[in-house]
Amino acid sequence: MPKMLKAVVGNLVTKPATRPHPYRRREAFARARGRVIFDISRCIFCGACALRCPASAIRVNRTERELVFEPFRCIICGACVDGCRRGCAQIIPQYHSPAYTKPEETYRAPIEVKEDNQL
Amino acid sequence: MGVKTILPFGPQHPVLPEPIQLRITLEDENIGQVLPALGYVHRGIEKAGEKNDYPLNVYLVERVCGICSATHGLAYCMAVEKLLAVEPPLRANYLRVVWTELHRLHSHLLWLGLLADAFGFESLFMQIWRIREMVMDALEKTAGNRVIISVNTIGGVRRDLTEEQIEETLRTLAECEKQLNAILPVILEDYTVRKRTVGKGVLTADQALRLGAVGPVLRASGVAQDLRMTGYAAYGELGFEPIVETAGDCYARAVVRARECFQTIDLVRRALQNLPEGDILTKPRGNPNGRAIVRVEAPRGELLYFVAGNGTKNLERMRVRTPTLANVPTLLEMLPGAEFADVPVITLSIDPCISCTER
Amino acid sequence: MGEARTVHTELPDIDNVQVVRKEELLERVAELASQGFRFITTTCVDTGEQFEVYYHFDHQLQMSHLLVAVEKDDPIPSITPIYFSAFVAENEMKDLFGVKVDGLNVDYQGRMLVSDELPSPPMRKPNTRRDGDGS
Amino acid sequence: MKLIDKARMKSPWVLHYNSGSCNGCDIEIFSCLTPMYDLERFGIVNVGNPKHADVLLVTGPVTHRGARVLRNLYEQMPSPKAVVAVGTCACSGGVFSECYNCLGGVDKVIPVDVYIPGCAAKPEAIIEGVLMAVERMSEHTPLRRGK
Repeated sequence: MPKMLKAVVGNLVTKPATRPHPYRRREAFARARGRVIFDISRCIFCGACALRCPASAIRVNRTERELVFEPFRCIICGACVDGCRRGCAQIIPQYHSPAYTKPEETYRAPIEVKEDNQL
Repeated sequence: MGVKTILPFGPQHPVLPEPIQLRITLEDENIGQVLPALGYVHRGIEKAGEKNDYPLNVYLVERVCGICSATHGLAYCMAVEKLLAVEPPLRANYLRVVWTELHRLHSHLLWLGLLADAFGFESLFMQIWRIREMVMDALEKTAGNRVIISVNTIGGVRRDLTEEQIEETLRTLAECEKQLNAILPVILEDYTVRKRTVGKGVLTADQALRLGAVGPVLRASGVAQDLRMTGYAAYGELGFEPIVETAGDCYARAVVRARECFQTIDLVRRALQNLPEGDILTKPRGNPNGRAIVRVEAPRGELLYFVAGNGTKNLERMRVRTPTLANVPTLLEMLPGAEFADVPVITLSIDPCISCTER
Repeated sequence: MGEARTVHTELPDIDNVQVVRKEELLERVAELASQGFRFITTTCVDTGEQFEVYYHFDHQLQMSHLLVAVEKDDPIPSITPIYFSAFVAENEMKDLFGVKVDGLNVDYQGRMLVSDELPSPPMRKPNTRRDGDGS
Repeated sequence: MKLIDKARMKSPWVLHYNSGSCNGCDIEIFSCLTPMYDLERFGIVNVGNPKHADVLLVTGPVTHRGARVLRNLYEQMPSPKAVVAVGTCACSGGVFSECYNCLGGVDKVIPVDVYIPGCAAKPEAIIEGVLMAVERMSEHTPLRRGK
């Protein structure tokens, strides 16, 4: 036990190791995998991300031009980001915060010029 | 002859973070027979591995066990690489060693902390886990996630390290080593710790081999077997000597793991300092066909992957034999004769990982 | 009990595999045990027609394998009299594939891992043998 | 009664159950209790007895055998109580949602109050989640008690 004394006294004089989390938020590390977001303006609805998702958290409907993402099913592995050639799927370091419900995120393509002409 | 009582230990028990049930037959305070009841964490990953495409399985097998996920990913990737005849680049092999060893370090520290907690030595538990947080931060900074780091992929690794990160990791390791040097002698020389572990749960070398023990349990019984000796990934270049103790009791297992912490720090340091330049990924082609077996050394011991492919995207069979599964039978030999109060310490001494065991 | 393996030679395969008949299995296992081999595990592969059961052993980091092919309804002898620790692996085969294992020392009745809610062994594939009379 | 409610909000006791997770989230829950994150700042204590607990932290995709234990634990806990699903597996099953022995999410078995996504959930997220659960418990206390 005397061996421990040095550490104990050391702990008394050094500042606490605790991160005062909810009061002062820590900047996420730059390369951390926090959550997946989609930049839908770049999406061509090829479905490569949906194919590569091990948890099948992404559904792509090509005809409706719609991408449905379930953040509460996503395991943040980054396989979709690796598979996306358009840079639509992205990973940001900030984690997804907890929630009372688990909503799906639906991304729709912005209305295109072609469709404007038809209208 | 006392009264016989059958006592269920678990599945939800304060000492065990994981659900396993030990049905213990007691005669007064002494243990007669032990029967493990498993199945609380069985998910069916082997079956899911046949349904998925083979590249997706990497993410699946990493979730066999959160504590040694890097090792699972590595073993699976190595097995598929064998079937596809893909050779990962040298730099990828070194990086694999770095991350696998960092995972081993955090796993061993976690275990030492839990051991201290099992004695009721809470201060030491806190100290060790504080050191462990440094390793977790290093993992998050380099690999992107704290626990399941998902760095392995078929043909190499998914992330590269910059010079800056290498420097930073080396600094973290030096600090970690300094603090461990202050703490670990306490756990190894303390009167209370010795009193609770020396001579408890003795396993001789013969018994260990006969029961098929692996990893630190086997090495604590005096058998120098560590799969890193076979030189997979970059262990061949880095050179490796296994750590062996001869007593075979709980104390020897703690010593093996404590010494392995320093060895691991040394391995990571050498791998980072000698990191060769080059690519980190060889693109795999085709579909796996044939059968392959790969064994790697997980923090808890030998991990075996048997992979059979049939030329399609889906595997025909993926078999995972995890180290804890091999160590569970040793419990049935170590526990009988011990006192009931020692059950948590002896059970912990094999470092049980139930989610590994049942998959 | 014909040749168990149909793998072409040019494909990657496991070294050191000995194909044995199930009658001589215990004998060969005992032989390995006397040479100081450590039992690692068993692997069952369902080929559709029959079960291929691999027994993996290790000695000084060198692996050695035995391969037994059995019909789906045929029992295989348990090696637990020789290697006590094999009961975990053999119970697991019984759970997942429904392999019949004779003489297990600790028998969980096929419910070690799999819970009672699942009616059939989950990893067993339907019998693809043309003259298959079994289920 | 008010005083007890207040005390409960000041110091909620948590019970942790692993219903088939990969241990990743479990060790992150442990990390929360250790000096770096230190849940005890909020008076949160990890207990082993369900009858002492206010908040149930569940990890894992819930296996068939685990579901029985989970339901049992939930029923043993005194009201008011809150359930927090920690990690993607507990929220929806994640990678294991199609495995044969998994039910796929805690909410298939017991009602869940807070979902914490992440694989594995970050300790910061777990802290936030537990605090959210406590907050909700304080809002809904009369309801849950059936008044």
